[in-house]
Amino acid sequence: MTENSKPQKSRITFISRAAPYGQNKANLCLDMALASAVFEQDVNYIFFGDGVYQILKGQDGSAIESKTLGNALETLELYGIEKIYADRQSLEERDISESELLSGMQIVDSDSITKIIESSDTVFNL
Amino acid sequence: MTENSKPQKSRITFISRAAPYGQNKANLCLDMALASAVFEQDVNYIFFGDGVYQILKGQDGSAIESKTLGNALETLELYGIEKIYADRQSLEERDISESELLSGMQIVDSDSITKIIESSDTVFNL
Amino acid sequence: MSCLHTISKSPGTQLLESCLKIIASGDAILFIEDGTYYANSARKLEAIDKACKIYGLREDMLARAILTKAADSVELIDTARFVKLCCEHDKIVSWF
Amino acid sequence: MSCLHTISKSPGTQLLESCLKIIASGDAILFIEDGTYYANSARKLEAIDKACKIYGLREDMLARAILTKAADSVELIDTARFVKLCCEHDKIVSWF
Amino acid sequence: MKFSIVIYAAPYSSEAAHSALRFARSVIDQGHELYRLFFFGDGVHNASQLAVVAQDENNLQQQWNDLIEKHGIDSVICVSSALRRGVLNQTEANRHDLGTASAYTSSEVAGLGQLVDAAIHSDRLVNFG
Amino acid sequence: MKFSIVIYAAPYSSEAAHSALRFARSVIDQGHELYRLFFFGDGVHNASQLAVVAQDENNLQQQWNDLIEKHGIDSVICVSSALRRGVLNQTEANRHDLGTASAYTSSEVAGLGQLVDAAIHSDRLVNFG
Repeated sequence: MTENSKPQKSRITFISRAAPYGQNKANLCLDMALASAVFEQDVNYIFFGDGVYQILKGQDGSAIESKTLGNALETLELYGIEKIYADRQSLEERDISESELLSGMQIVDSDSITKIIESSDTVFNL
Repeated sequence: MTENSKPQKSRITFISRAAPYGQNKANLCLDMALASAVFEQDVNYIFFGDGVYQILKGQDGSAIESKTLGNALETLELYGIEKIYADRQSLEERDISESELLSGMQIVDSDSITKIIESSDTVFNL
Repeated sequence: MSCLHTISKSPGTQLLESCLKIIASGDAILFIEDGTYYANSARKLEAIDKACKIYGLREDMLARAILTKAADSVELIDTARFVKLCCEHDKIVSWF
Repeated sequence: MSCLHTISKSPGTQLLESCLKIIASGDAILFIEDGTYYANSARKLEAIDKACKIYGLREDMLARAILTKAADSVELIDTARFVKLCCEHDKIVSWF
Repeated sequence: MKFSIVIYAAPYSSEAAHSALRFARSVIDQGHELYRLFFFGDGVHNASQLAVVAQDENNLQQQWNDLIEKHGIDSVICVSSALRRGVLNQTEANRHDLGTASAYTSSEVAGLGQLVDAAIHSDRLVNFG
Repeated sequence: MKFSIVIYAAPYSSEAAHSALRFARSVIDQGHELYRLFFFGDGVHNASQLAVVAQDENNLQQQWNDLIEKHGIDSVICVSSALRRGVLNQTEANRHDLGTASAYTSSEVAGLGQLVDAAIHSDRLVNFG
């Protein structure tokens, strides 16, 4: 943080909309959220659209010589990020059932996401 | 060309599927086709999907400090590329009428495109 | 607490459709870059028009030769007004 | 003169739908990278299955935890077989 | 108002970096404060000083540099994105024995803390990707 | 068979460059000839020798270089794509007074004629983007 930073708490929401591995958007979004948590901001993390593919259980990045993004997501909680949401309709459209998901996600309707965005100071959406 | 190149004629088809300006795929596709024409290959150029936005008349790249892609396309013919096609369904889906298009395009159905691909040695699709 | 949503990719990406799922009434939508091709879809925009103001970036539409094709519901603005819109709304959500 | 079509982006891009418009009977489709998410859509693939062979790249599906979700119509192959498929077809059309 | 701008896109391959540049100019022209530019992911390529561009074409990297220098803008390229893409300042170039710096000195190479700081201290944060 | 591979994507921001690398290795493993690699658009970033990558992560640029050198592959980066992106060989770096080369010497900087030549002389041309 620069010298002019004051101890201030901002509500920052991340909407992670990209599938894992094919692009690096999922990683960029995760890195931003972890940094926000390190600097003790109030973080919301939302999996939306193709982003819900990130939270499928049983990923194995080593098959394509990559880090396993599913493991990285489990670190969200380690970093104190507790407000982790997945959009119900995005899951349904992709035929993904709750039993296939990593634990710790709260499945919500789009109305809830609208409210989270409304209550946020800053939104990152990628 | 490298030294081992023989005077050989290959049928190379380009399917240009990207809208202009927002990405550089349209430019890359055009550059490849012009190079193929310079080396006297048998070139087909097809506008398909969002690619048909490239052939709208009246473009003015200077509004966003860019070169006007529409002008570049008119050079296709200057380079001796005469087989220039636009997919009818792609135009219809985007509510684009023939009168809005640059001249020199042949509007074809997808069946014709399938046949062009079948008769090609190499296909670039971007 | 209204929000400005910018949409910058072509309609093939379904970004507007995704945005509409979580947009709030009173928010605004601004089409930029390849997102401006959405501005031609009068039918698609009709339903949104009542709840949300819709803008299109004039420079991008001029470049693409689609300025005169814009639906009536789309207000054409320049980059300076884009900056002003950011001030008039509490936050900006970028769809790309 | 059959053709191998590789599709490498997620179903949201509609690349398969675009490909199907100009594919020839007897051509083959290979899903790679984010294109492998198409391999789960049994319904969508059912119609294609009769005219075109469908493949999915095993490594990409393993990474994404979707290998066991693949539709029956999708034959799972590795990169070595991808290279062989290229030899078995006259040309390759890449959709990205 | 205080603006910050985040750029995720490389120059030339998409319009996004160019849009961000036009937006940044307009922010300054209207007398707002540009608190920070943050280049992230492929966006770090905008800070490369090695670009060689034909005279009749835009040199986006140089235009960013000119804008940053002229107005003394606080500009940051994300260190983890930059290193793996070979966008290096002199310190990193020396450390890894990779010759001259590839990044303009007008941007600082720093971590994501600078992005979080920008989110906290700006009135408006705008993303281009 | 003679293969050529065209790479349009930058490393890291998408899987495409990595897919192409795995495909290229498999082509060679199976005893086919790799007639040419052609890096185009953002793909030219794969030839950057300035990348600094953490030890537990892939250095794609170096892996390409290793493969090209080990098998003596004809590898070309498109000159017009490369210059504007700051991927320069020593000749270009000297000409424009930009210090050391940013491109590995294992790839040649050349024009699109090399791509056309690859299309003509290869049995199969595969694109990754």
